[in-house]
Amino acid sequence: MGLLKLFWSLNWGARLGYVIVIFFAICALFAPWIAPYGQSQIVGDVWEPLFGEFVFGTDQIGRDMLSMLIYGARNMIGLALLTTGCAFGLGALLGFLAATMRGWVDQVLSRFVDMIISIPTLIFALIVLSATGTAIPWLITVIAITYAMPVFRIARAVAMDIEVMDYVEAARLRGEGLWWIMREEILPNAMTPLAAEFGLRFCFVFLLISGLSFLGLGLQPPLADWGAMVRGNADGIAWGYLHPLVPAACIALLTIGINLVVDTAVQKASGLRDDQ
Amino acid sequence: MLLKRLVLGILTLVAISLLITLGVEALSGDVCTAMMGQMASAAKVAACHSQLNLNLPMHERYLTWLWNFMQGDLGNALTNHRSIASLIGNRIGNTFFLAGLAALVAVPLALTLGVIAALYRNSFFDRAISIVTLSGISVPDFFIAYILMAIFAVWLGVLPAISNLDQSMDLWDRIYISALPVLTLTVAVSAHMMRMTRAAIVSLLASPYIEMAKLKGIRPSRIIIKHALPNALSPIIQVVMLNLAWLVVGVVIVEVVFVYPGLGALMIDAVFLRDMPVVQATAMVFASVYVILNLLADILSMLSNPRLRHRN
Amino acid sequence: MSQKLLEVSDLLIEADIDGVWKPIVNSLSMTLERGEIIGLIGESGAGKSTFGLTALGYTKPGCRIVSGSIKLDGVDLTQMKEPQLREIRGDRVTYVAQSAAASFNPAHTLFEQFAESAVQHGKMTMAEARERSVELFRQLELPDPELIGERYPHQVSGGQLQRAMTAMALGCDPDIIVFDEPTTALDVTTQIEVLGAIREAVKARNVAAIYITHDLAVVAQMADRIMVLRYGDLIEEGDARSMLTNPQHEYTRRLLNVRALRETRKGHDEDNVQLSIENITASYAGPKKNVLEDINVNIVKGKTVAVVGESGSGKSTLARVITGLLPPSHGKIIFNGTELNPALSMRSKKDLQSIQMIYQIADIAMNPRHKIKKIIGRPLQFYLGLTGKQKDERVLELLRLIEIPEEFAERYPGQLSGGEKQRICIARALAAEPELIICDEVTSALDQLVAKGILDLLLNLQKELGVSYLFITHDLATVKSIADEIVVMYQGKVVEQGSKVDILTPPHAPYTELLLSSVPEMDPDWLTNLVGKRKRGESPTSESITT
Amino acid sequence: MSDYDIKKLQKRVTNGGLDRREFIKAASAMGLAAVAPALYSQAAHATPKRGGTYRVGLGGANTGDKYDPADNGDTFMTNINQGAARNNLVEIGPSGEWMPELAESVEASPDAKTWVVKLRQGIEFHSGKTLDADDVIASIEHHRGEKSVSDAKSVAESMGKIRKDGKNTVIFELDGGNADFPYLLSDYHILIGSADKSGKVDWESADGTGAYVLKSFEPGVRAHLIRNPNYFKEGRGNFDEVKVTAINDAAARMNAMVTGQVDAIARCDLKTASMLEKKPGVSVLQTSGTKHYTYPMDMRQGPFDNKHVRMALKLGIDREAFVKTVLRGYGTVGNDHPIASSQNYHASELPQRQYDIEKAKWHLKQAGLSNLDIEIAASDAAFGGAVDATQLYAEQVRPAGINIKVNRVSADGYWNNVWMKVPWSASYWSGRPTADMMFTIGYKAGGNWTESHWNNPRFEQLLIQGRAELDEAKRSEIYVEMQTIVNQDGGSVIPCFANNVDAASDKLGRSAKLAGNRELDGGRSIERWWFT
Repeated sequence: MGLLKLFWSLNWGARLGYVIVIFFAICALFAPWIAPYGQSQIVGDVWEPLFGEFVFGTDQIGRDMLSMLIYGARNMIGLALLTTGCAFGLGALLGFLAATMRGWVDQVLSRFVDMIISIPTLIFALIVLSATGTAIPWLITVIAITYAMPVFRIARAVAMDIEVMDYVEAARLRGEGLWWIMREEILPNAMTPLAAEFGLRFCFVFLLISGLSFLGLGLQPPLADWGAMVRGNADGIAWGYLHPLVPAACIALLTIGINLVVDTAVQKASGLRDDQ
Repeated sequence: MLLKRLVLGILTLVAISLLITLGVEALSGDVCTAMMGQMASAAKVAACHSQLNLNLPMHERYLTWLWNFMQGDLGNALTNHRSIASLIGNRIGNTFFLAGLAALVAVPLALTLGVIAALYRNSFFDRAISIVTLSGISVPDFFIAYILMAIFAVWLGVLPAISNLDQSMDLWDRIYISALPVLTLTVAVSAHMMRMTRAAIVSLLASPYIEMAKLKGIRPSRIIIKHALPNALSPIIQVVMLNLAWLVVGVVIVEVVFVYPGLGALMIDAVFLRDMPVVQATAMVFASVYVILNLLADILSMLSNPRLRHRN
Repeated sequence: MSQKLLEVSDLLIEADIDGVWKPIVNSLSMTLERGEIIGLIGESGAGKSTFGLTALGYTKPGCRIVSGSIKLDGVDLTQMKEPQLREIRGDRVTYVAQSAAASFNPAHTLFEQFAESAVQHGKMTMAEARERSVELFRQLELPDPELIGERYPHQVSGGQLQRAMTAMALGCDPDIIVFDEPTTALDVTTQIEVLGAIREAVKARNVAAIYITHDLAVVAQMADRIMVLRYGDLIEEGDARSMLTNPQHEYTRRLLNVRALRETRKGHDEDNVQLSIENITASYAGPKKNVLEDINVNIVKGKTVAVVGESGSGKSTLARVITGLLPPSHGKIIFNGTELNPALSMRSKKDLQSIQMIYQIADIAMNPRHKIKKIIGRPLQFYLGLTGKQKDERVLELLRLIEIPEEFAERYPGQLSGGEKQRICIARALAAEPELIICDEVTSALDQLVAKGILDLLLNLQKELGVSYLFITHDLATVKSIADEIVVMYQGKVVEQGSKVDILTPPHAPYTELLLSSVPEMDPDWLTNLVGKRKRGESPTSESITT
Repeated sequence: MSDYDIKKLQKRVTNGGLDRREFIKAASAMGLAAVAPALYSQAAHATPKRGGTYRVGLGGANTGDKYDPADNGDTFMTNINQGAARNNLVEIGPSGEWMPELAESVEASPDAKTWVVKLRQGIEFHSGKTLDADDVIASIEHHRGEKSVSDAKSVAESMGKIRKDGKNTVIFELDGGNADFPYLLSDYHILIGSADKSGKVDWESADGTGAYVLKSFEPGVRAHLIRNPNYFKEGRGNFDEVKVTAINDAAARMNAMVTGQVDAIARCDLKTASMLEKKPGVSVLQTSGTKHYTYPMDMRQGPFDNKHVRMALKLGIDREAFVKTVLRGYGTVGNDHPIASSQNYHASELPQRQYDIEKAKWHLKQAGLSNLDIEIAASDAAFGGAVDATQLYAEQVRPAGINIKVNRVSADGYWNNVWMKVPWSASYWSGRPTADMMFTIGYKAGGNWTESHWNNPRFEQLLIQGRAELDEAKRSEIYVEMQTIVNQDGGSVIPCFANNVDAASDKLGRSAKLAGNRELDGGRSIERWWFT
């Protein structure tokens, strides 16, 4: 009841966002019960038409697109959450550290990040994943490291601004340690800008994974993955097969949903801090 | 200050070259096994090693490379023994041509859209453009490429599907043949720049000087363009530079899809082939672009800010 | 029937506060004659700015006019569309903002901004605007009136910016200028000069003005008529002189009494020195740019030392040196007989605990994401090792001590008023059970009545707990009410120091004299007299100090 | 309507899909009996014409590509080198038969141990130098010896002692008899370059005898060739200029073809080839060749050391569905041996293995297993769509109680680190022109590329016998038996033979029968085709 009331108090954009995110979350959580077929099961001919026997048709080897999308939601959202979480954890930690410690720590970390950023992402992923293999933990590690770099820069910039606030100085004067300052003073106040970034980065994970699948890296089959679904069917588009549009639309929809939700959350958070 | 940044930049380059060396060395196989593929045998690999001086320890090869590199000698590719300078020469030009063209279209477009969105913020137009750009951001670039190819090359037949740029072409032909990759890249980068432009402007709208301008009876469009935009330039420049860097460095997939002879595809090939000097040379180009653009962004930010431009 | 220039009647304005529309201006009315200056006075939240801005037909984002009318020469602004309003704004009605530094666009020169209104409204050509700017800059006594327009805002001092903004407001020969606290952000000595210049210019051009301020003494110098507002209601309205001499309302009387001098406390006890600053020299960037030079200050246990000075005097740097944030390049700090380590990171927990600090702006001195209970509880836990119930009870005890309701423990700083926030900061300092508290401009961001409350609280606490204060301030009123001893600083040096009585009784050092004379008094003729005195050389001016 | 249909029929004639009798029969059925023969010859007997710029889009290009044929392997370089700029001593004809190219004749001694190659006279290199025996010897020696890193090292080394007999004769003395020796000379590595005085060939000069002279070459991007006016073959090398563009992305190749940016492409994207067929002005060309996909198991280790397990896995693949889905019908089912139906000595009597889950279960039971969990490595480096294909296989075999976990591995380094290193993986063979070459390279015990690590004594014995046997009937018998052994006992699941599927503009003329040994008319469209 309370939740419902809260929901109706939101503006239409936020409501739409929540509907989208909850929809995909349900797909992700209950995939095996919702999906009509298995994610790797071959159910028909190649590229059966959309809205025929199979709602979204079949893919390039005859699997049910709808089922793959539903399982894909589970695989991708899970993976993206984990990866983005790690990226933000790492990036924010280092960013805060650089901003709080300043001096040579900041110099070393910043130069290191500059260095990693200036290596093309795909090449970096290619080199590391070729050496380690594409097991999911490695995939997560590589993407997390890649995305931790821009997060570092944002976190550092934000933390620099917070760090000059009197309450941080007050904590220093109290004799608080580094960890407290980072965790209790900087982190809660950096959440808003970081959250806004989280929304976008979350979706970039899909892109990077699909980019990796272009190079034959990426998620292991038979795990369905939206990026790979776009990739696998993409060549059909020039010939009037609209199949790749469906997973692409899913990625776009989720991106929009998550960003709408994040936007509201950010607005709310910044409203709370505002005095006037 | 600038000098310090420059020195740091050069140190970064050296560090990257070392990192790349270690990374590629850590990969299984080397240029010999990679070239021979299915056809490799121990004897042949050994022969190949001695031909290419791969028997030397890694640090020795690295230092030799570094020494030559510092003297401007990029060396020869291990695979086909062609001079790397000539191998990447045209491609650098092509890559910059593509990036430049895309930037020429994307930057004004993104800035204009960003300004308009900020001006009519929360209107239907703003929301629509926000959703369109979010979709643009979230669709993989190769897919944008295929869609544009389907529409403009296959269905409408007005633009070429592949962009096999040739040195003998004149400027107009080059632009025509690069149209689709430029469009693709424009879609890919505009969204980000446009959103950041809008955000940077909107974040300033609560400033006292914006309120002052309103109270001076200035038109909203003039307020945005004349009062907010100049002060939002610094973050916008940063984002533009980041995207420019991406246009040079991150377009491998677009190159492959449109058969555009750029540096990205060369680097991927070189990594696959473990052709270390080529990997190094391309990595150095990319890293320099990044370092230089960063430096440029800082200089421009400084110039855009009267506080830093006119120090008293 | 003669038409009033501006006639605001029964104006009701609401603001969106957390999604609920609440009235912030309650059916106020106001009339303004040509050439008349009306003063709007009140504390923050009184609705004075919101009300004053309606003369431009403008409401801040998140506010709306519900009912009432605003007639400018008989034309109702509430009925106008934006484009029509734009024609009026910046032309017939102009605005001078509180902080000129923030309200000038940093990206354009002063002249560009001066000319914008006039040229955009089609009133002048660029060349005409240039002539006009020189004329007005000269009238407002800006240095180098021909060239100052080519400067960017950051290249001009705060007082000059405020004058330039007044010149800009006068540019189109408006009917009305709205001054929104134009001198609040300035140092006292600068304030005088700006006030004088504004008054001259406005009077000379017979422009009507609405002057918004929280400072009764200031408004007394400027206004013909005064409206006292509180929580969106009109408290009292009347002629400036009669209001100062004969306030009708209790609230107005309290505003007037804020500046009453407190009793002088007796001289200090030399033997019981708690903190001794010896020969301190400090700088941020190398020995050539010393911010502090050879400072010596003693603080006696249980007493208050006030460090007075304007911005740039080095008084805040002194606090940073004492707390260890800025290790001095020379000299030492002795606390209870032992030398303190110059660097913060090397000091013991005990040392840190003994010296606490309260900041100027409570907003940024408290983590907005922590509840009050955590803010006060943390030093308890950190220094005293209190946890659980013990800690919670001590937090409540401290809240009672600073006269804040206990249920505030569960709130966030953002939900508190300015005065309440500053009290929480005091509680946080007290929680550490310190021996010395450094108060850095703790009242300067507060309304006068609230500030008075805070000072009272600090004094009571001192009596009860025997804690010493180092009071850093630019406000001589504060000094008068709280200090036992006064240190006057100017450009990094101590110009005069001694007991309060010694310092406040003539003869003064010239700088002290300047400071003291610059404090506005509740006398409508004070400014006129002072300007006269200064012109005659009977009272020091900023120029006479520097030379 | 009928006009369209007859055009389609003619197109099939031109592409080599219909012979005269079939065409006339089909055309008569449309009521065009009277004009049918004329229509046939219109389609079949187009004569080569000179001129034009041929633009061809090829995949398999790499920025590390070089002129040296020792390293050539993929479409792009072989089409340029073997197909345009240089020649072999021996060429493979449209039906897979060998015929002399630079050689005038190739003749064997009765034991097939000594082969005498006589060179055509008066052939000039692009540089003007005249071809002689020294060039041939230097070119072959390039691939041999300790320092050789050539992909054709083993082929070249099997050529025994080479010596010249006068300027125009080269004699090969093999260690053992080899009836298929001329095929070795047709290998795309064994191209003839011009030797300098020290007996070395400067491959990077690109100097060849071929129909075209390389004007410019950017590795991994493009090559530009112009006609060699002194070319020695009649009716070949018809285009004035040839522009070869590297298009590695299959979808991009297809789009380039559709939009007319190129006149022909090699290797259509099978997924969309059927759509391309419907496009007017474009023909999709199919030739059945020797290209096949394999799933080799390491027979040295369990569970693949068990014949029943191997049989269960062979029975668990639905070949028809595999061809339909993976090859989109552009291929034929395989029978677990590497000899294509178009090749000599194909064992046509050998029963085609069918998809049979019950039998697979039975074999699994015989192996003492009720179910089986195994892992297979796949990458699109093995063959295009290998990951999808392998997943399809995994789904097909699942009902038999066999769970195949498809491990997608990086394309990078696949052939070095995965293939033949893990117990089971996906693999690909372009095939060899003769049964002997195929068996020798892929199935001989202890061979470098014996991908299943197989060792069958009877097979080994037959291999030696067959090679030296000049009697066709006996030879056929031997090879059929070998195919049967591989089919029954071998370690590779061979589900299909993939056709070469290329596309070409209808403006291009080509002979009625296309060679199927490589893509695009045996990799020689540049040399053989013309604009009509």
